[in-house]
Amino acid sequence: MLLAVVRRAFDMVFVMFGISVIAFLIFFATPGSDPSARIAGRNATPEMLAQVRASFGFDRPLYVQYGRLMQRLFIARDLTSFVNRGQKVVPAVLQATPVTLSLVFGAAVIWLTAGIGLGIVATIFRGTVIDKGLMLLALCGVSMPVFWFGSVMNLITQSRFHDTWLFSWVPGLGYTSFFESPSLWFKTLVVPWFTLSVLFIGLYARVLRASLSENYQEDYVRTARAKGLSESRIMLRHALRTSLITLLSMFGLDFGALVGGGAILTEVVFNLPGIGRLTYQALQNLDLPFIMATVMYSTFFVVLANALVDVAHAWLDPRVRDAR
Amino acid sequence: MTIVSNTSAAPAGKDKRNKPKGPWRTALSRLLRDKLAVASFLFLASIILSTASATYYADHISQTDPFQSNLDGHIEISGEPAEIMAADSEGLGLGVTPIGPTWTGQYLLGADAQGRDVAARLLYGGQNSLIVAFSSTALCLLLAGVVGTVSGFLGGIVDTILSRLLDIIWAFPIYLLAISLSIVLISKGLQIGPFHIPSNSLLLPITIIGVVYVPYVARPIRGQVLTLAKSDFVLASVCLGMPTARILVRDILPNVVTTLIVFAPIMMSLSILTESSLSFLSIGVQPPAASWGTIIQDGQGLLYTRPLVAIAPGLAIIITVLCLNFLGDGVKEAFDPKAKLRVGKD
Amino acid sequence: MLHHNIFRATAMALLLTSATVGIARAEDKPKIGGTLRLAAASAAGTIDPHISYETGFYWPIFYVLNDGLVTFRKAAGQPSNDIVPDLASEMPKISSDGKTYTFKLRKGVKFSNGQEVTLRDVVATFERLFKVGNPNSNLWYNVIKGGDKCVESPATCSLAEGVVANEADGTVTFNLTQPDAEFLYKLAVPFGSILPADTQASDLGTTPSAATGPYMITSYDPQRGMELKRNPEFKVWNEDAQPDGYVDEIKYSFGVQPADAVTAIQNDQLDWMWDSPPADRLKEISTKSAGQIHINPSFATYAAEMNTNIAPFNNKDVRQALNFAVNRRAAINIFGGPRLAEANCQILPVDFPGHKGYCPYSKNPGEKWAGPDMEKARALMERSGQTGQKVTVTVGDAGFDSRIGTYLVSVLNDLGLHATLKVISSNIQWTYAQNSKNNVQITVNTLWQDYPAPSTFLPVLFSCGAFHPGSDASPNISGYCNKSIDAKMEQAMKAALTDPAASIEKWSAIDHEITDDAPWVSLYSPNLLYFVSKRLKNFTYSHQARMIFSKVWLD
Amino acid sequence: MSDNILEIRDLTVAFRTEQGPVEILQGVSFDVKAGEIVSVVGESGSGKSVTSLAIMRLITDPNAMISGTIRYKGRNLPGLSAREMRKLRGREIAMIFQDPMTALTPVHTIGWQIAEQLRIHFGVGAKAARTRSVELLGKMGIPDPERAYGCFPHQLSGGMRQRAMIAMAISCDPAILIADEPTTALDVTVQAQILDLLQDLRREYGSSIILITHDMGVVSTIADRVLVMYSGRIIENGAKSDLLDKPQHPYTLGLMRSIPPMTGERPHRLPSISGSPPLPGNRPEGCSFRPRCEFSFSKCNAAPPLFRCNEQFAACFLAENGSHQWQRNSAQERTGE
Amino acid sequence: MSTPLLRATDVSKSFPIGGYFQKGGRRKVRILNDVSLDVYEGETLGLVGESGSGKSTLGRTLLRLYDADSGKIEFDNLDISAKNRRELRPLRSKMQMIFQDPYSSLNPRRRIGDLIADPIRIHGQASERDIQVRLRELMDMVGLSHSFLTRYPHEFSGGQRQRIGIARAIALKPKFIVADEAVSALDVSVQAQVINLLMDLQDELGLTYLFIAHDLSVVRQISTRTAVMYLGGIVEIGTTDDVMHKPAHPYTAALISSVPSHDSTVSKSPRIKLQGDLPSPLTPPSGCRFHTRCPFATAKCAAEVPLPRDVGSGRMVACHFPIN
Repeated sequence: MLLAVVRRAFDMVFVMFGISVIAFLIFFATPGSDPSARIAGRNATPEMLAQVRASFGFDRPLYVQYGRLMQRLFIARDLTSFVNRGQKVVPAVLQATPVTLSLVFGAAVIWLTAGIGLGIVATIFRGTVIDKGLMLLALCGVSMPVFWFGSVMNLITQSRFHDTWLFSWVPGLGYTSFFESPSLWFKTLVVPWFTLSVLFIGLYARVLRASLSENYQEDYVRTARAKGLSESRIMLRHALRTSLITLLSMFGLDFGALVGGGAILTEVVFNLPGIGRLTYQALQNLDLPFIMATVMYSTFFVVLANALVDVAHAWLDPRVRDAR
Repeated sequence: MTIVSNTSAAPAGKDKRNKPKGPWRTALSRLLRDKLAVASFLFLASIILSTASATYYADHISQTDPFQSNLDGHIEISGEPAEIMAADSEGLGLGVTPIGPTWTGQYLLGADAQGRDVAARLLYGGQNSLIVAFSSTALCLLLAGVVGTVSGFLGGIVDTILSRLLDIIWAFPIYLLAISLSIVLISKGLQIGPFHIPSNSLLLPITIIGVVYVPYVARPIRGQVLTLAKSDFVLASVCLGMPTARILVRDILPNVVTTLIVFAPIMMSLSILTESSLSFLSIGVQPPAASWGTIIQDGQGLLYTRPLVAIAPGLAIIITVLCLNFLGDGVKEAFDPKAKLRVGKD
Repeated sequence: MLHHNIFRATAMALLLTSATVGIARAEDKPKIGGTLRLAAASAAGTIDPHISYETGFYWPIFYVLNDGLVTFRKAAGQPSNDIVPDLASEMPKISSDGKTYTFKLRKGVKFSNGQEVTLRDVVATFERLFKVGNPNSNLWYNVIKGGDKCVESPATCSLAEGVVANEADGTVTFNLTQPDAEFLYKLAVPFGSILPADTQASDLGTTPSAATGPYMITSYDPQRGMELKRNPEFKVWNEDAQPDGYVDEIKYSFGVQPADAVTAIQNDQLDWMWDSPPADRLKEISTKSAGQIHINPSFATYAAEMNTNIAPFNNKDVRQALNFAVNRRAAINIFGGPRLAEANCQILPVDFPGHKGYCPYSKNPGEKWAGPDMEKARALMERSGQTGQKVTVTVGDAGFDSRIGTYLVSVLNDLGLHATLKVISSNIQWTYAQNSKNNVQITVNTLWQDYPAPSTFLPVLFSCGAFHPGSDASPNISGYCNKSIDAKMEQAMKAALTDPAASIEKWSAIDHEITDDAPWVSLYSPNLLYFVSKRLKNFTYSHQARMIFSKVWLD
Repeated sequence: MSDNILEIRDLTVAFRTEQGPVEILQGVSFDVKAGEIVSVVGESGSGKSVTSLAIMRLITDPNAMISGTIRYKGRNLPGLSAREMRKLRGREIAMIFQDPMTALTPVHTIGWQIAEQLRIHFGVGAKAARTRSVELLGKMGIPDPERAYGCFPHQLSGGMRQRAMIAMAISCDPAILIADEPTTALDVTVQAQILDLLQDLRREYGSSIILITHDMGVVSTIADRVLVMYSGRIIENGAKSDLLDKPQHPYTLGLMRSIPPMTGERPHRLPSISGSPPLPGNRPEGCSFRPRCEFSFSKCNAAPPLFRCNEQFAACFLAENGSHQWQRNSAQERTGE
Repeated sequence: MSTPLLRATDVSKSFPIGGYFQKGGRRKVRILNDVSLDVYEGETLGLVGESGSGKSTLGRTLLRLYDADSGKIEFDNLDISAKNRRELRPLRSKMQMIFQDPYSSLNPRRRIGDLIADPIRIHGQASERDIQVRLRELMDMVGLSHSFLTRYPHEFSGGQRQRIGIARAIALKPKFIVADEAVSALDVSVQAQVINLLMDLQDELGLTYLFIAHDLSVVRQISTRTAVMYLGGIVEIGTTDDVMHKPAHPYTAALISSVPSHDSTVSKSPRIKLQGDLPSPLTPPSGCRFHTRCPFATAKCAAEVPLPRDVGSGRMVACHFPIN
């Protein structure tokens, strides 16, 4: 067991290391990315640039720079931005986390509820018009570019119908902390939640529908029927119980990716200062310390989610539990 | 109950009029029986055809160059001259509004902020969106097919290295990777050996999108090849003394190709969405070339006055992706009903 | 010197000098208190007043935080260009050779940390400018004796000879190596802010400095926002230099996109936005919320810089052809329409000191631009023999730049060149375009004043010395080098010491001469459009401090 | 009323396909007496499993068309409401399946699954259900039933799983137990144990058992009566000893002779039936065994009804006169070969 | 007796569980445990045992489809245990295999004609015209119509496919064929046909079979000698009549007595009941591997591994207390 944990940890570190190297190299391959000019300020003389370069170590070999960066990010934890000088990277990332968590958590609640609900309803009515209609809707959700849908939602709720009773409650874009005003927090997030969850509702409903229909072909469902169980019990305790394992693994990975900044487009469109937008800004600013921090952060969540999903999978699915 | 499926395995010789059908033809005929898939395919074909007619449309119907700014032009609408970019006269007289939908041949869907015909651009943009989607899918499937097959078939250290590499790319959030690569490559262009891809070339988004999705396809392919390599019929080939290369070509690749075919429509829909996202962030298709994503981005600045500029390309994307997904479902059912594919990712 | 504002392209057009469209009604009574809510799309880095070169963005904030010995008058319109004494109790005594400036320090002024402002702080402030690597320390402040040495070894900087404090009579004397007609401007901008002597000798970054003005920063997070509260130690000493503020608190949110900020102001959720409203919303707000709009001139030129060292723009005919071909009205339309900018063919912004209307690149050449002349342009192209050349237009991705770029590509293609557009991140565009290694052929930028003198435009952007090949810091993007013009600029600088009026004349001539050489395609001078909430009153626009935050009150 | 607990008459199951309806079962009729073990044998595709599913009304395919009557204790099952049928399933008629690995829900413990059935039908509390389940598991010869109660299906061996499955099936003391190929997935040594168990159960509980299998060995071990199915029909029906000793249908005979003997002399060649069984959509006219039958004659162009032959029934015109003279002839032919 | 066509000496084979990076590392399961076996030219050696006893693995290892961990395999007086894939290729024409599952062992994407002709083409034995003639010959031999050559596997029934598999196996005129559960997936009536076919082909072509099956009656019918496997080892080997009628190993006896007879006229010998299930090969019992289930086991059985010993007429038994 301990060995397994160590191996898993090694895996995580390895992947994170690989990604940090890739991100680092991508950054240094960018022209105009020499941060000296920005650190020195505008209109600095070439001499001043050279001075900055030396003092920040940009004239050192890449691996030394990489080492220093990682040391400051993970060990000293005092890495500061190249663009917003003096801003420590770690607290900034930590500050963005609750925003992303708020967004993703709310959206997750919606998409799990709606996705599972739609999946079940479609399975119950499989082959009928209801099933087909729901699946068409789900597919529409999957087919929509999230940024476009977000813009349209903004257009509707902020402008076109903002003056009507329907959307007059929608506050301006941005984010209000839950602790500042829970009601405002909720109101600002409703539209982003909905937008983000639409894709996943479609996705989950489809996956669940497919998985449930497959389960209904399984022998054990036949056994359950032969036992005299009611259809709802067969659905909930037997078919769904098995499908949920698949769905939860999927959910874990999606949730991890989103918490890690995967909701970048939603955050940009709705102007939520979360990890995704932080990353996007860092990339736009070519702010290496921030890029490294956010990339490491996202990767950490993706890798962690992978690990957790494995554990959860084992916990939920006794077959997997014993296979190890 | 699946008792009926027995009938599909009708033994030979009983059915006289049916010529022996290969698995490809069987799958194809199964696909052709899927009405929704066929309809989607036809719809897609009509989208492709109409985007292919972009030049004709621009030359003969809209009669504007959709790539030239037209900031001080005029057209005639029912005899009356109308400015394409009309400075506003109400209030303080701030702002300039492009001409709206005219519902005539010219500026059917109105003009964008550069005074260009949106309808014509939509068609040209569609060309690029589809070219990017198609090419990046082809690239992705090719790379993934090669990597997955090599990794799964050779095994050992090659497999270890390749799958680790895939693991790393896979754990790199897809949009982050695509955006990072785009920002870098858009400013510099890409140098692969003697070939230089300039930064405004369509090849850049194609390469980027093609590469970032490789793990999504290569991993299942690798798994499949691993299973195939242990399958009875490969074992039979080994037992018959078939050379390794022949086993690869005859026994493994056809199955890999099937999987790739099943992946193709889904990857295309993913590519379209990814391309539009990158273009939306101005790091996909570069102006003056257009794609549906860049038109949405252009329209973003006109969302409040001319929402159609942003909404129309969005609808084009949805319809196309929807068709691709329907087609994908059909292809999956026809070629490999057991395949477990995941569509879409934020 | 001037500053290129890379973060935001601002929609602006000139009406009347300091004309306020929103009419402040006379019956409005000043109100004290409340929180002024500001917003911007993003922050702009350090808030160290000795380092931050955000002339448009952070300097207006610094003006209500800190004081120099002198400052610009906090007033609307033309008077805002005047220098008034601030921490100095009166204007300095200047020696006849123009090399020594003696200031008497005002007594009893306290920093927000409770310490009194002393002569020691003044000396330390100027040493600190070198220690922290002020971006202009080697251009502006090295005129102070000992300054050059400080530039070489900032860590051990001492201005013992240059800035001499006399504790006995409470004066401080600046000894210069040569006369400098613009020295007081250099002390009046936020770089000259007097900070406590014990302020750390490195970039403060996100830590606020001690303040002398009516407000002080209480928190700053570039990802989220900035908060200003009243400085408890502040008492008015000179209404002209540093008036007291009306509002109790200023809350600046970062990360609010312009379109969203417009909505928020309409919905009374914000009072003021830094970015200009997107062109898309102009019509809407100009009809619905006309009373909330203030349009003011800005001293800036929006121009496309051409690289005069590589083809095809190393050919003057091509450069002129483009100048003739570009429809400035079209560019202004992209920008938001004729009321937000004034067409301009020359380097100096409209109404800036030294600006004399001059437009050779027009249908009917004269003082003002009257329309493009495609025939002339084509003829010039024909003559140049450069038809078919490849041109890449490199622009940043923010604001209007990429749209203007798209338009330029159209024009270049019209002229028979083979143009493509390259959009790069706005955050690197300024340095990227400067570095001659990147072979940028043509790019667009908005170029802003630092203080109201032509020298902040012409020498910095067109002197041979401002071109550093292969360096990210080479503001002469055109790579333009003309020895005779260099000499003329030197003369104009000198003349400013003795005969300001003659100097201005000389600058005008230089301006026109460079315009004839066409290293740029100047497009227009933008106006600044401010969209404010209904409750924001007493909007006061200074050319230097923009909207004066301490002057506004909330209804 | 007879002592038949189950009477099936003219059970026909067809599926709508693109090629038109395909009949999987063509008028199957048989009876099951109380406490009797009836074995249904046949090769794959003969319709034996469909028969059992049809009795349980477990054919859920919307394309299925089912007709005929199935009378359980006088009640016609196809006429019952879904709710009534549900009450019957598991409680009155229980079923066990071929592969206990896939037939048990993988994510629940087997104990939970047994208890579930008890709780559903008897409404007993969790504790009582548990006690009873453990007891049942013990009765099935599972060592350490307490531990087995908490095991997931995959944690048990095939034999143990099948025992658990049986425990579940008999938990409500059903009147009829339908066992669909209960030993096919098991090794011979385990198969023997399971067959023993089934016999014990019948003795102890007196349930009727319908045993579906393709293995004549299994049939001969435990069946009282045997039904032979071929291509959707019952072609022979009789007491085990009669039927195995004197098969009346050429197919039954051929089937038995195809099995290599475990004792006695090894035949040089196994007598075999040529060809393969027809698929439901492709049956020949008349007797569906006709193309493979060495005795076919002109009459076989019509479908034969079940002819009575002593206590046996056979759907073959050779059995029309109640004689099986043909058999002896053919046997002589073969030995003379 | 003549020299064996195939001789295996002390062959062992284990399989790793999990990959290099998976939890638990590379644990190994020993499936074959020092198996020695001779197969003589022209005979059919039946190999019986329960599932999991390792009989299929043995068959595949003997054909070098798996690499043995240790031990020696000689074929036709040639040591093939150290040869690599390429070196084995020419030998392949002499040794062939018939697979259990006629559905999975034929590549569904190839025509029957190609499937059968491929080996001939590869081994360069004939011109294309000869190949066509040979194909027809082979189809005749296995009793299939020539018209089937252009068809695909999915169009055939199980029995027909198995015939195709046989045709492919004999296409190269091999000496030795491993038939791995070749008839167990078939229905009884078809099974008899295939058994007859195999026997006919043996007579006709002088083939040697290693006939692997779990069905004892089938083995009895076809084999001249029979070997019984239990948990990775051969416990008894001898002529079929000896093994079937006078089993010496308690396991053999139990196995045979468990077979239900369909012939009710034959009085059955009392059954030897076995306790429990086959132990897991991951944790094999000590000593005699059968001792945990053996009704006659003593302390010695748990302690000592019984070595195979000759009990007369070439019969080997690995038991401390064989039944007389």
